[in-house]
Amino acid sequence: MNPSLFSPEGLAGVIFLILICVTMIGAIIATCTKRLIRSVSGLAVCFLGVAGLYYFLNSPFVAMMELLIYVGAVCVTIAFAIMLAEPDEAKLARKMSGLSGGLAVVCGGAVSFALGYAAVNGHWMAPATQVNDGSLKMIGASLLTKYSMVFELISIVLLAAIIGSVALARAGRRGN
Amino acid sequence: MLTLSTQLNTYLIIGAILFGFGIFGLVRRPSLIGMLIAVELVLSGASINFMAFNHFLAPDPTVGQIITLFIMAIAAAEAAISLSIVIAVYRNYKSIEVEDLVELNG
Amino acid sequence: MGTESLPTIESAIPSALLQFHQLDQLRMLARANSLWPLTFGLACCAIEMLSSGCARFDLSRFGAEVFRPSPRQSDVMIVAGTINKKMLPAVKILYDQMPEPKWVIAMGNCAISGGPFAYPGQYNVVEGADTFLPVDVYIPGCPPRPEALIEGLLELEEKITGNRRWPRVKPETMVKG
Amino acid sequence: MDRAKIKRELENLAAEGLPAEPPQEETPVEVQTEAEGEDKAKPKAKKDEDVPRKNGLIETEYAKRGTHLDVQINPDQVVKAAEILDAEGMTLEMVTGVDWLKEGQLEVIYDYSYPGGQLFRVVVRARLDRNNPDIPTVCHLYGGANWHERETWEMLGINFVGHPQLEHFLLPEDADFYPLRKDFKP
Amino acid sequence: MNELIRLLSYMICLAAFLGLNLAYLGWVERKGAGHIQRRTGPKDVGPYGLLQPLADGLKLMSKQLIVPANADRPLYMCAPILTMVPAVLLFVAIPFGEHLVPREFSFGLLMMFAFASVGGMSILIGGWGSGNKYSLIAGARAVSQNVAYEIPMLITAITIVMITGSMDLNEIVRQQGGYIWNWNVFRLDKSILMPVSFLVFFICSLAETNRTPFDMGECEGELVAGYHTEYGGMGFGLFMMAEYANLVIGCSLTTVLFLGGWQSPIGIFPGPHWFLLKMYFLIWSFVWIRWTYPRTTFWGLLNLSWKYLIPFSLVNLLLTALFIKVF
Amino acid sequence: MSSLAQSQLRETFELNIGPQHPATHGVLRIKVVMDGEYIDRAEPILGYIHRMHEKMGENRTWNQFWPNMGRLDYLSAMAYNHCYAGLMERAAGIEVPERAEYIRVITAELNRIQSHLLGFGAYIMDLGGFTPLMYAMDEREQILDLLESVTGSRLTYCYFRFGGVYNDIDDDFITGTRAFLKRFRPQIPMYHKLVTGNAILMDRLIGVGPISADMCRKYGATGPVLRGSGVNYDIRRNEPYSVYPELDFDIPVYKECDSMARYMVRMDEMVQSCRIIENALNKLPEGPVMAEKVPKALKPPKGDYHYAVEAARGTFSMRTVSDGTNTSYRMRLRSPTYSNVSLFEEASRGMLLSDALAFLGSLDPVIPEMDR
Amino acid sequence: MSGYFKDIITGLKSLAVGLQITNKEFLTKPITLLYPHESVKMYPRYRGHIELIKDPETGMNRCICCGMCEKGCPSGSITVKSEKRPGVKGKVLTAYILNFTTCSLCGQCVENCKPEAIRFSNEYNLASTRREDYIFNLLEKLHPEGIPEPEVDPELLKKELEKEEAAKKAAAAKKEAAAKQEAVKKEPAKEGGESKAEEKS
Repeated sequence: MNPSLFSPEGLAGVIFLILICVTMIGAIIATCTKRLIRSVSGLAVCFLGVAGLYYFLNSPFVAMMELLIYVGAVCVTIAFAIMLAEPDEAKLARKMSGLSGGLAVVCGGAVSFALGYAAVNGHWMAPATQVNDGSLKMIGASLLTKYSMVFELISIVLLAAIIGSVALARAGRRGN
Repeated sequence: MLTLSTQLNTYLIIGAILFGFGIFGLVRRPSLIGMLIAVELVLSGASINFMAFNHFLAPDPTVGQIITLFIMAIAAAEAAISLSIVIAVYRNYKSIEVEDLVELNG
Repeated sequence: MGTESLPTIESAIPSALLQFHQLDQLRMLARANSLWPLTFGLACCAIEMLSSGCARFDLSRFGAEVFRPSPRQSDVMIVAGTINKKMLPAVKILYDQMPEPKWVIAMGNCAISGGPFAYPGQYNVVEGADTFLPVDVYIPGCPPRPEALIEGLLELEEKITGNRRWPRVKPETMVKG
Repeated sequence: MDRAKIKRELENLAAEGLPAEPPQEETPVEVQTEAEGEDKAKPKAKKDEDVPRKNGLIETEYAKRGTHLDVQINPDQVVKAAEILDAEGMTLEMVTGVDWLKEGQLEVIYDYSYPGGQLFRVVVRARLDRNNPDIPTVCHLYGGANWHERETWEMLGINFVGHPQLEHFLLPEDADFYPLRKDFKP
Repeated sequence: MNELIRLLSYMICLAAFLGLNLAYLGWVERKGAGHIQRRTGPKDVGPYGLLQPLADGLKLMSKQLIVPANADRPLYMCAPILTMVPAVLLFVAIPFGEHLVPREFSFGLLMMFAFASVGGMSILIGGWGSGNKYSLIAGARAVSQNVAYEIPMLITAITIVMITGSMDLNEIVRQQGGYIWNWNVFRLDKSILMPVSFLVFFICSLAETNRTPFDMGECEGELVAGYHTEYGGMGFGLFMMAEYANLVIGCSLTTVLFLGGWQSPIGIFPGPHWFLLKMYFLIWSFVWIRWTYPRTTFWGLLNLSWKYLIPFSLVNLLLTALFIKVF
Repeated sequence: MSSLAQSQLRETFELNIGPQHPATHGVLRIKVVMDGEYIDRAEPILGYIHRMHEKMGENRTWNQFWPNMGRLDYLSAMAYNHCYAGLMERAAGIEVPERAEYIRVITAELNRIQSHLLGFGAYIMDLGGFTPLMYAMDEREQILDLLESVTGSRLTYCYFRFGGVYNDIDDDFITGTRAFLKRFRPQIPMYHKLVTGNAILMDRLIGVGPISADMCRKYGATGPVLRGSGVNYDIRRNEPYSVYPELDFDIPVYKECDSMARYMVRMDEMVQSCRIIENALNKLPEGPVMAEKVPKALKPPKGDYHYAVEAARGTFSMRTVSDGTNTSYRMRLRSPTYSNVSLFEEASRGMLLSDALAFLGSLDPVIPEMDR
Repeated sequence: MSGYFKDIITGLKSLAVGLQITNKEFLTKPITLLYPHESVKMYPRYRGHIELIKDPETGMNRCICCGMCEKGCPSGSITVKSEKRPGVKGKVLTAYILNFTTCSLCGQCVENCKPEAIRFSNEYNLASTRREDYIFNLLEKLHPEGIPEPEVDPELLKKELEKEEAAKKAAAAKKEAAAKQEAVKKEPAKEGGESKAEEKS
């Protein structure tokens, strides 16, 4: 059952484990550090891991998009936000009271436990009938036919976001 | 251990943990940007679930990917918007801490 | 520090195996041939320093043309010009910011001793960079010719590696004819 | 730029600044043309005694002294003089000071020149008491005076009243001496 | 197992290739700069100064490591490595020859862009981690420049994808086989703007690699030494090496997308030598440009992107779509 | 919006450029308060190379003050020599032989070309282009060779003396200078092709750092800065000294008031200097190069004296107060860059940082001359 | 719109011209002077640190120890040490110390030197790891193999000896005279007188 450590499958398994670790460590850094810039770095690391997971799920396109959008765009944007706003980190650290920390642990733990429980005990349906070949063709075809609505929605959302963010940033400037 | 990548549950649990971390951060972080980071974690936790189900169970292997892409677009848009909100808020209030923003109410 | 009581690595391992000395020499040779100066011009000599980086003299032949504006990336500080009391702390900070190993070249009379500006009763000039920095090479002149700066770098190489690879030049005067 | 007008106005200004006591032998206005340049020694012989120069205007010969008009006025009139010269389009080249230790005075010198086609230079001087060296600033008229005055303050300790930023400039911030004063000893 | 051995040998070869490139591109740059500027360049350290990179490398490695007092220590330490990793990783996907490609990815092109954006993030981290205002500003500038130029670059790449119908780099090269007019630069039958599009891509890759005239990230005139101001020793060395690695990758990508990769211009003897020839010519032109032009300003750079590059690349995209649909 | 929103709206941060910074040509320090990418206030802080020249004037005899003149503006030391020579000749009433004046003009103009060449190169280096500096320095080396063959130094000349020059020029120098002019003239169009016409450079310079003529007047700015603002003012013409009135040259004036105009004034001045040198070489008379009967220990009569010359960066003038002894009572040096840079604070308000540095470079400061 | 394209075309053209020029320069030979391997000769007027001139006839320096260089030097870099030797005309230079680290090469010393005993050397490539290396004793530099003794003129020596004798006699006479007044004057005054006499000789 278990492949040997040095077979390609085994190596893949090792890499998968590493990826899980990367994801988890990234998530921990992202949530537990005091300095925001570190948590963004953690977020980026976490996304690297998640992209690897996607790759294991045979969807390299989504993995690449994950890198391109999350690491290259979202994280950079957040980092910029931090740079521009420069929150007073020492003050923030002081404000994190034990109560809210405890509450946070309870909330997070409860949610992940519930989800995990559901995942493990869920009676999932039979395996997929159609195999994902990992190519872009299928995604492209279905994006433009079956799910064209989604495609349109994405473009509208992005357009709205662009206009909205420009307007917001402008509005702030007018305050001067 | 080495065959974990072929089991649905692994992915689901990872997704759940990420989601949990997201919620944890959301509650714990006092600042807007920190909450934004937590939200991104929540979203990626959800995405992993989608992708996992897509891979192992879905009859149509593209639906999960498309939804994940959709989430990415949403996340990007969200990041852009929140960046501009943060800038605007900071410009006007010199602070991005949630508690200090109560004035937004009135 | 108690080093005598403990056997050193060199003594513990047969010396034929670990030629630390040669390795060290190689390292020194590398350092001597890649002296990156700090872009740090103060006065007249800075122009000659600039000249020596330019086409006619070309410090790059010795791998020393990489003038780094940041002290963290440079190996040798060429103090080219007069240091005065207001500049003194800045020079000190710059020197402190440089990572080891680092060297200092005092270029020009002002950097060596305050030059023509050091007279009894003066109020503002620091009389020599070696009053507060460990200067390795002194290049006199007011300002020294670029050749002298090159000579200074070679001198520094000699100091680092222990031998001189380049010939010595004896000054000659042009005979008009 | 009207040379005659500037001369007239500066003359008036200098005359205003004269003390009320009756004028002495030497008239406040000495006019020297180029022909008279030879006997310049005569009025100078009087000045050789350590008597501070009286307020007044001297038309000097450019080829000998490098300036055309040399006017000494009271310290409180320098702004007025600057206004006159500013209105005529003159530029302030430098402000400097001289420490007359023996006479117990500090002198402030303003060098004006005309940046147009014509050659015209004016020196405005004002003598201050060494113990109380206050003089109004001309920064508001000439932005360039800012640095010059600041330097003069730093070097000679002349206090320019109304200067926006009388801080250390060339010397280190902890310097507590006026190096160009004649009694300065490091 | 064979696959593993193949990968391993590739990795070793790549490492050697990469190491030589990273070391000697610096030498090429200094020597080229020298000759352009009427001087000789490195000369006395080894024959023709060939040992200069070794001396520099050894020296940088033996320098003291200083972490500035107000730096964010972990970020400061991570950043150079993080910059280096994606740059090196990307070499896996570059087809040096028809069969000389470590791993053929069907998403090779996308992968290039994806990992390039990771590099941007690490510059930002380095700039921030140094705890120096200059580094911070320079890092922010470098990254926003990268993001701004990614747009026209991506659009232009999409044009190529439309023409070839593939994101596989090797496939893209394969389709440019035959004679020189089959190269994508000269594919006027697909879009008459193709040469312009090449120019746009070239300029973008100049900007993406942070080279003069677009070296906002390390403009000496304003920001001392840019985002690596506070880095000394090997930290700085890694940043420099990453710069050269990015240079090689940018030029390889341009070669693959526009200049027919390993295809020969005369239709015979295709092979890696052609690829290297084209790539090094592009690298040389980068060096040449660097020592010819002054630097633009940040706003001039954004202007160029928004006023010229993006419109051109968009028009090109539309034209290509039109041509493909019509013909 | 609450009242809180109205207060502290602008977000500024401070940047300390210098004293060791590549853009400031030495040890100028500029304390910049930035509002984002824009400059709120840029205050130059001087004094990092203050070398007490004025105090030394009071401590040294007139003759001993000579070396200081070479070290003020080390790039146009000849003009400074010229000013001091002229000042003391005016004070002591020394007649200078004509040949000496011609030699002074030739060397001073060579020095001016040299200074502008370095200024040009260093300016382009500020803007990120290294190669033009190397080309300019190559030409500059030719000039330095010529001047070195006459004066013995490369940079800090101490060549003029009261009443003449240290030693005569020879035929080698004259032929060398002619050869240099022949070689140098075609270089300027090459610079224009390589640099001035470059789209990137034009984008960086045109319209950057406008200074009006009135602002120049208020701040006492002179030299290429003033002439780049459309004012035709040059001491060589307006306040003729030496043998300039007998020579044939134009004063380049540009009306654009921006950095490009100042840059162009310098480039054109090099051409005009070539003209002056050629002209002076043609008119060079025979004769002695030192006035007779110059006393070794000079004691100019009491009084104060003023002399101004056109140095490469603008009007350099000296005012000395003599008390009849062999040292100066007060020596005041008015350096052109001091006034030129003093307008930086006002003019740079609201500029982008990169533009401000391009603007600062166009003022072509030499810091030791400012600090004195 | 036409302006837009014109901008692009002129801009690209200007960039191309620049590339052409640098390419041309790339292909021409570098002008670098390979300094330690080859070097230029200095101009005769080149100003290195000053040095004493060896008189070709006597093989000695020409310095008359007048101290004009010392006085004229703006930064006090020169110290001339001399002594009177028996049988030698004028003073004899024992040390000519130049502190080159404060020199500004202005040439006042060379100009002030009446007998033209000093000139500028051609040393342009000095560099050393020690600051003391630049405090030259020019006399030693002139005669690296050892400072030769100045020739003694026997006639002059004789005259001087006679003079000395005369002086001694005069001193003795004075002493006697002083001894007579010993009762009045005290010891120290005599000593002072003696030392004055010594200085004179």
